[in-house]
Amino acid sequence: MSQTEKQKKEQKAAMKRLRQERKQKIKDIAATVKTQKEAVKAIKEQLQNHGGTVPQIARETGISADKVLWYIAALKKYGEISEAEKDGGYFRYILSEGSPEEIFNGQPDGSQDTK
Amino acid sequence: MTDKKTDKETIPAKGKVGVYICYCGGNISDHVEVEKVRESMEKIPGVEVARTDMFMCSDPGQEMIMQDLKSGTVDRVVVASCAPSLHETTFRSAISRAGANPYIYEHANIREQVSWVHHGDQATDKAIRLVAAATAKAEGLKPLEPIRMEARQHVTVIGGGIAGLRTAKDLADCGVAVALIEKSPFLGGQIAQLERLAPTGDPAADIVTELAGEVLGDPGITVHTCSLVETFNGYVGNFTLGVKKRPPDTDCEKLSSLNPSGRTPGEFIPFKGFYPESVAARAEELSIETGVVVLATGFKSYTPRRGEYGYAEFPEVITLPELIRIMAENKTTDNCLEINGRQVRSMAMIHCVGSRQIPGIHPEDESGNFNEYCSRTCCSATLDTAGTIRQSYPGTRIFELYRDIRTYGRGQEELYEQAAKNKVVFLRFEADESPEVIRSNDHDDFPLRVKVKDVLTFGEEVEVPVDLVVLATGMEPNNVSELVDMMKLPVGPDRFLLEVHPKLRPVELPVGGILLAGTCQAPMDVGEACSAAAAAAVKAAVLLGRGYVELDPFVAEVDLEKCRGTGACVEACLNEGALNLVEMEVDGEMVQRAQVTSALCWGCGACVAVCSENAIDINGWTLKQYEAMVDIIVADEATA
Amino acid sequence: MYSPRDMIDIIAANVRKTRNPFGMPKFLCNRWWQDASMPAEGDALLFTGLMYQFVPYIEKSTRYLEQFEDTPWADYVRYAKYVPNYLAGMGLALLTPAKEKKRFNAILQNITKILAKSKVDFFYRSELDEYSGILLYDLGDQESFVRHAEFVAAKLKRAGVKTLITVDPHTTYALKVLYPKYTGQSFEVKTYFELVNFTSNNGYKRVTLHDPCFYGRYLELSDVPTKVLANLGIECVPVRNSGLFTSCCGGPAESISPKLSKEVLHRRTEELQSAGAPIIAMCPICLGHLEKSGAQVEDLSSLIARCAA
Amino acid sequence: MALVNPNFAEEMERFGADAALECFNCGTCAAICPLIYEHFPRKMIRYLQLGAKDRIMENASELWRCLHCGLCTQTCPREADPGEIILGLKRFAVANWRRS
Amino acid sequence: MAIQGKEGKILILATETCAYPGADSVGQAHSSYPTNTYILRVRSPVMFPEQFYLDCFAKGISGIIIMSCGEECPYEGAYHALAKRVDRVYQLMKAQELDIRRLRLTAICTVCNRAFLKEVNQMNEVVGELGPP
Amino acid sequence: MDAILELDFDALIVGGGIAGLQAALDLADQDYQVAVVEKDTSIGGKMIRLSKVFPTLDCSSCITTPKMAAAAHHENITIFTYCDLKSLESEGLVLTASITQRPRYVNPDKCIGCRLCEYHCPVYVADKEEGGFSARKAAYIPFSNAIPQIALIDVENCMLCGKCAKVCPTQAVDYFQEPENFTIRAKTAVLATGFELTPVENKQQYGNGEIPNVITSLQMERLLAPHGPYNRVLRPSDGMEPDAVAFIQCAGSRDKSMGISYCSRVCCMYAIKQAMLLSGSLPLADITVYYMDIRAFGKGYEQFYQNAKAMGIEFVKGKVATIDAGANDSVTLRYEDQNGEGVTSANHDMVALSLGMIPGWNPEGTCPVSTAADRFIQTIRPKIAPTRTDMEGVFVAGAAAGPKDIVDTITEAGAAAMEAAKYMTAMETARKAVA
Repeated sequence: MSQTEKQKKEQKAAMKRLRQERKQKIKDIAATVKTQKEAVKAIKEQLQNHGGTVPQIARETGISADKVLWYIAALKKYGEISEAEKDGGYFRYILSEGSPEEIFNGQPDGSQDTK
Repeated sequence: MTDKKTDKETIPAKGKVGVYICYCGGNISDHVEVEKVRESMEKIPGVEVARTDMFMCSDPGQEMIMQDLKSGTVDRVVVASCAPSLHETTFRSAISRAGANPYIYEHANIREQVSWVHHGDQATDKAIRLVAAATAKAEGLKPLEPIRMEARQHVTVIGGGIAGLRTAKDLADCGVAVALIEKSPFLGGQIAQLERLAPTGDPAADIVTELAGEVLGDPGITVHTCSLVETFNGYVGNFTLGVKKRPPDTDCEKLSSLNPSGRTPGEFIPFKGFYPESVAARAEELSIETGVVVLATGFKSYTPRRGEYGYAEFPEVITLPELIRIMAENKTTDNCLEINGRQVRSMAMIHCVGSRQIPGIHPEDESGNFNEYCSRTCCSATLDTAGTIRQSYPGTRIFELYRDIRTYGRGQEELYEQAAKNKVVFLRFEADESPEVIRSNDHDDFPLRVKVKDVLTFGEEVEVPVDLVVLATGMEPNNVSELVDMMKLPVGPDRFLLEVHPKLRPVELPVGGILLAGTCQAPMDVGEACSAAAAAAVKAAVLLGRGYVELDPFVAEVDLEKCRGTGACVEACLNEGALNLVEMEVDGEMVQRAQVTSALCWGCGACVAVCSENAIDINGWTLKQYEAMVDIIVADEATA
Repeated sequence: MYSPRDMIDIIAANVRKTRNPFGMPKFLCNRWWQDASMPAEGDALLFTGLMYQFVPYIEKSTRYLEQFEDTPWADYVRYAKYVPNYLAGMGLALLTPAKEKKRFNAILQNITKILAKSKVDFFYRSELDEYSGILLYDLGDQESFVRHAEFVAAKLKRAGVKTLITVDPHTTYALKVLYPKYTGQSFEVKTYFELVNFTSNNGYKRVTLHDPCFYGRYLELSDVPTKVLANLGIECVPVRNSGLFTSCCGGPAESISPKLSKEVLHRRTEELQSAGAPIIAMCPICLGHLEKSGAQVEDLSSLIARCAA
Repeated sequence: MALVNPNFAEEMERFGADAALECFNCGTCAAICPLIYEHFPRKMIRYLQLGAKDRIMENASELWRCLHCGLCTQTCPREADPGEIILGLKRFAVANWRRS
Repeated sequence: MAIQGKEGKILILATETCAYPGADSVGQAHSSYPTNTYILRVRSPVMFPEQFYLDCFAKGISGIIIMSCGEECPYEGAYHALAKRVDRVYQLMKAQELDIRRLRLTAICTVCNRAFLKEVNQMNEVVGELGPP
Repeated sequence: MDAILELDFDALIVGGGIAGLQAALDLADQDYQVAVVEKDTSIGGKMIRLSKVFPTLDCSSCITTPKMAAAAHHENITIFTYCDLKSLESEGLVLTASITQRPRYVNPDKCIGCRLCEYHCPVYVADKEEGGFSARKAAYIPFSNAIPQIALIDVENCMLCGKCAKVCPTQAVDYFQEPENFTIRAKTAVLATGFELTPVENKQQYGNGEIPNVITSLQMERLLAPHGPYNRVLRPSDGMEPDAVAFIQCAGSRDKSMGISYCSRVCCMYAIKQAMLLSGSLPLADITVYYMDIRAFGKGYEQFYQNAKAMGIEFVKGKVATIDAGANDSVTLRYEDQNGEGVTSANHDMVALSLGMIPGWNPEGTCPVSTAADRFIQTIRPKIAPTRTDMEGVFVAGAAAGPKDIVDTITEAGAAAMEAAKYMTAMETARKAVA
C-alpha cells in the first residue's frame, strides 16, 4: 500500500515538474482555451432560442464569420449542434436535441467490473 | 417463438451458446445497461453462459472466452461489443487459439449501432434484441473450413509482347514454370514497330532483345510461337488449354520473305521482332495444364479510314508508325527529311487520329464503334519524333496540330518543351473543327495544305503548306473475340478487356485465376505495360505460392435431400459455371441435381432467393438464420 | 494613342542632337549641382543619368499630350520634330515651372547628403553626367540606343571612371546590364541606397514601398530599401504585388498613351493605398506619376535624408 | 489568315527574340499585363510563331503599349520571355519603318 | 435524451462492404437516429426471396430498407438482379394492399452518414404515417 | 540506456499509403514477413482522405479501408505508425533502417479507441485532417476511419490539465513518453513515400493561401466528402452555399515560374471529378474549370471528361494569371479569354486550386538512393523495370517516383512487390548455392 502511495507521490511530483517545464506554453494554451470557451458559450447562447445562420451569429457575437463556422463545425462533430433548414444562401444551426451532455461530462463507470 | 423451435429441429448441431458482452469502459455501459442485457441473455434457451467484461477485447476478456470453449461449456460464441470491422478477427483468432472452429462466431454491434446513437432505456432494449438476434443466428452456425484447392505451379501467358515477356520472366524468377504462347513467329509485339521509346530514348530493339533474351534463356519458361489457344477448361489452379502450333499463312509468307533459313534464332529483326526459333514445318497440337492464365494480348495501331485527313487519297499522308519505319529504313544525312524520294521541307503532324472520338462529330467505324478513349502514348511519341526530326533534319519544318497535349508522365513535359525549343509550331483545334488536308493549286510549291481553325490564333483559319502529313494514330485492342468467348472474359465499352475494379483489383478478371497484363486492358506505354505485367505476375505468384488456393468458406451448399433439380438456381447464378445440374443416382433413379463448384462460387446468394424448395443456402449466412433474427426482432418481449 | 513611329523619331532625333530625349541643352535642366558642394575627384562617380531632372519636363509635356490624345490634333505631333519650340527643347524648358524643377533638384541634393552621411567617397562632374539612352532601348530603337550608349560609355572610360553611383532604376539597369551587353563596357554600378550606412529612428513608423519594375524584377534589389528602412526604424507594410511581382505604375506609357498610363496608375495606387501608410517611390518616373493620383508620395531619398538629419 | 511562314521566327532572332516558339499560349502574359488589353502581348507572340509578318506590321503600334515592366516574363510558366519578344518585335518594326 | 422512435419496427438489410460500415460511421459521428431500426449485416441482399419480405411484414415489421452497395456491388450483376426482385416484391405488396413505401432499395456508402440518416428518417415518417402493416 | 531493439523482417515498406499497403499485401500474401513504417498517425495515406475517386466515382474510403484492414490484420504484416525513418542503409546483403517511434503520449497497447479522452479534452485545435475547417481536441483519434484507432495527445496544444488521464478507462495516457529508437533489418525495401501538394506559397499571384475562399484541392476533397467538416459544401469564410465555383488547373504544375515544370498528372482528373461531385450536390451552381490542356489519358478518363462537359461544367482554356479577393468574400480571377475579347476577370464564390504533387520525402541524408531533377526518386530502368532504383534491393512505388494516379500507383505497387520478391528469391538461391 505504501508502495503505491509512494508511486502516486512520485507521479505527482513528476507531473509538477513537467508542468513547470512547459509553464509558458501551458499559460498560452490556457488563454486560448478561455477564448474558445467564451466563443462556444456565446455561440450556444445565440442558438439557444431560435438558432441562426453563420452571418447572424457572427453579427450578434462579434466573432468573425469564418471562426463561427469553425466552431459550429467542431460542435457539430461532437454532437452538440445540428444543422436545420436553409435560410437564403445559408443554413441555420440549432442546439442538438438530447445533446449528449453525458458523454462530455459524465465519468466512465469503472466500478462495474463483473469479472 | 414457435418458428425458432422448428428451425432448431432442422439444424442437426444444436449449439451451446456463450454470450459475452462488453462494457467498452463506459462507451457501451454509459448508455446500455450491460448487466440487464446479460440477465436477458441468460434466460434464452440454448444460451449456456452470458458474461460481461470491461474490455472483452483485452487479454483477460479473450481468455474468458477461450476457457469456456476449452472446457466444453460452449460451442458457439457471441460477442456483443463494437463494430465487427474492429474486432471480429480478434475474436475469431481467439476461438482458433482455443482449438475451436473460428466460424462458430457471431458478432453483435452494440457500440457504433447502439450506445453511440441511442440513449436511455430504449438503448438497452435495442441492445437486448440485437444480442438475442445474434444468439439466434449463432445457434444455426456450423463449423466451416476454408475451401482449399490444389493449384498447379504453372502459369500460361498469352501474348509475347513486352507485357507477356515481363510477366513470364518475373514468374520464372520466382520459381514458377511458365508457358508463353505467341501467335506470330516473333517476340516483342508492337514495340518492334518502334525505333526508340519516348521519353527516355531507349532503342526499342535493345529493350526487346534484352527481355526476350532473358525469357529464352530461362529454363523455366517454354516459349511457343506461331501458337493459338483453341480450347479452354477448368478453374483457378486447374486450367487446361488446348494449343495449336502453326504459323498463319500470312506469317508464313512474311517468314519466307525474310529467308528464315538465313536467320539465327535469337536475332532481332527490325519491325518484325525477336526471332526465337525456327518454325515447325507441320502443325502441332498440345495441351497445357496450368494454374493461372495471364492475358497479354496487346493492341493494334488504328488504321485511318480512307479519306480521313486525306489518308489513302494522297500519297503524302501517312501514319506515325509508317513514318517511323520509313525513317528507320532510309537514314540520310541531308538537311531535309526525305520520304519516298521526296524532300520534306514542311510537315504537319495531326494528333488524336482514331482516339478521343466523339459520337455525333466523328464517324463510327464499319462495326459501329467509336474510340472515345485517349490512346495515352501518341502525344509523347509524336513530340519525340518531331524533336528527332528537327535535330537530324533542320531543314524540315514541323507543325503539330493537337487538341490537348497530354504529356502527363515523367520526362514527357520536357519532350513537349524540347519540341518547342526545336521550333516545332503548334496549332490547336477543337474536336468539332478538325483540320482539313487539301491538295494545293498546281502552281503551289507544296503539294498539300492543311487548313485549320486555330484556337491559339483566336479562331482564325490558318493554312499550312506541307510536303507530308503524319497522322498520330491511336491504339485499338487486338481482336481476341475467340478468347473472350472461350474464357468468358468481360469486355468494356471501349472494347479493351475489363478488370474487376480499377483500384481494388486492377489486374484481375472476375474469372478466378485469369489475369490481365498490358495494353489488352487499356492503352499504356512500355513502362506502364511492364508495371502492369509485373503486377499481374505478383498476383499469379500469390495465387500459386502456397501450392493451393484458399477461398472463403461462405459459398453456396445444396441440400440434396430437398433439391428437386429444377435448375432455377443455375439460371440465377451470377458467375457462370459456379452452379451446374448434374446427373446422380437417388434411390436407384438417375435424377438431375444442382451442384456447386465452390472454387467459382462468389457466395452472393442469388441462388438462395430462387429455390422454391429452400434447398440451397450460403454457408455461414443462411436464410434461416436471417428469419430467426427477424423473429427475435419482432417478438413482443425482447427475449421471449 | 500616339503613333509610336513618330514619337521614336522625335526622341531619336533629340538624343542625336542634344544627347537627351527632350532636345534641350543639358545646362538648362541639369542645374541642381550648382548649389551643392561636391568633390570633383573621388572613388565613385555620382551618375544621375538626368532622370530626376527630366521629370518636371515630362510632366509638362504629358499634360499637353493628354489634351490631344485621340483628337485630330494628335496627328500634328508627328510634325513636332519640325517645331522644336513647341514641345521640346527650350520651349519646354521655359514652360516648366521653376518650383517643380526645384523640388526634383532637392532630391538629388538629398542623395548627396545621404552619401556623405554614409561616408561614401564619391565625386560629381556635370560634364560626365549624361542621359543613359534607356528610353530608346525601351522603345525598340536599338540602333540609336547603342550609338548613344557607346558615346556615353566612351566618355566615362576616357575619364577613367570605374565605379558609378546611380540614383534611379532605369539608369542603373542601363549601365549595369545593357551597357556591358551592347557596348562591351562594364562599370561597377551601385545605387545610392545600397550604400546607406547609418541607423536612426526618427522617420515615419510605417510606409508603403512601391518597388519599381527595374529594381524589383530586373535587378532584384527590392529587399535592400526594406533593410535600409528597417535600420532607420521604419517598417514597410506588405503590398499585394511587390518585389519580383511588383506592378508597374504606368509611368513609362506616358509618352505613348497618357490615357492608358492613367488607367494603370489608378489600379496601382489603389493597391498601394489599401495598406493605409504613406507611399514611398524610388524612381523619378514612378514618383512623378504616382503623385498624379493625388496620393501622398515621397521619394525614398527624402525619407532617408530626413532620418540622416 | 495567309499561309504560315515558318522562317520568320528565325529571322526574328536577329532582333533578340529567340524564345517565341517556346510559348505554349497559356495566356498568362496577356492576363498579367498591367495594360489589360485584349490578347496583348500573346497575340503578337502568336503572330510571330506563325510568321504572320503583315499582321504584326498592321498592328505594330500596339507593341508600344508595352511598358517593358517585365511582369509577363517573370510569371511566364514556360520561361518564354514574352517581354523580350515584344521588345524584339519593336526593334523589328522600327527597322522595318526605317527601311521603308 | 434519445430521439424517440415512432411505433413500428424498421428492418435494415445492410451490405457488409458498404452500408454496414456506413452505419458504423454514423455511430462514430454520434448522430442519433430512432431506436426502432434493426440493422442486419448481409453479404448481398440478393439472397432474400420475395417471400422473405412479405413474411417480415406479416410478422410485424413496419418498414424495410435495403441498403445495398448500388453500382459498387462486389458481385457483378447482383444489384440488377436485386432491383428486379424488389420490383416483383412491389407487385406482390400491391396485391396484398401493402403500401410499397414500406420497402425501399437504396445505396449507402461507407461514409454516407447523411444519406443513411435521411433514409432512416424518411422511413420513420412513412411508418409513422401508415402504422403497423 | 537500453540496448536498441532490433527487429528482423523480409521486406521493409516505407510509407503506409495505398502504394505501401498494396506492396505489403502482395509480399505478405507470398508469406514474406513485412514491416510497414508510416510517419503519420494512421495508415491509408492521401487516399483515405479523399472523397470519391475518378473515373468510377466510388467512395474512396470504401475502397481504401478494405486494403487498410487487410494489411492491419495480416499475420505477416507488422505496421509501425507515427514513426520516422532516420536512416536506411545497406550493409552487405542486409538493409538496416533506424526508426524513431514518436511518442503518442498514449500507450497503444492499452488504448481501446473509446475516445473518452477526446470528449473530455478542453482544447480545440484546427483539424488538419479536415483542411483546418473544423476542430479536433488536443487529445484525439486522428479521424473516423483511421487505422489504428488509437488516441494521441498533441503536446503542442496540451495544457497538461490531466482530464484525459483521469477519464481514460485503461490508464493508457502517459504524459512522460519519450521517443523510442529501434532498428529494422530487412532483405529488401520498397519506398512508397508518396507526395505532398505544391505549397500555395509558391505562387504569389495566387495569393499565398491568404485569400478567403481560395482553397486547396485536398481541402476541396474534405468539403466534398460526406463525412467532411460541414457534411456538405459551404464556403469557409461564412458558411454560404456557393453558387459559383472555379477550379484553377496547373496551379502547382507546368509552371517554371514556380519551379515545377512537370505535369502532376492527376489534377485534371481530380478537378473534373470534384466539379462533377459539386454539380451533383449543388445542381444550380455554375462550375468552371480553367485549364491549359485537359489530360484525361487513363482508362475511362476521356469519357469521364466528356461526361463532365455534357453535364454543363464549363471548361475555359487559359491559365489564370492572378487571384484576388473580390467583393462580399468572393474571389476574382484574371485570365485571357482566348476565344473571346481577351483579358477578362471572373468572380466566383469559391475557388479551388488544383495543386500539383511534390515528393513526400527527400532521401538526402537518410538513404543513399538517388533522386532525379524533379526531386522524385530516380528509377534506373523506367521502361523495362519501372520500380528499380539505383540502390540494390530497394524499389520504389507510387508517387514517390513521380506523380501518379491511384490506378497506376496500385499497379506499380504490385510491380515493386514483384521486384522485391524476385530479389529475395535470387538471394535465397544464391545462399543455397553457397551452402
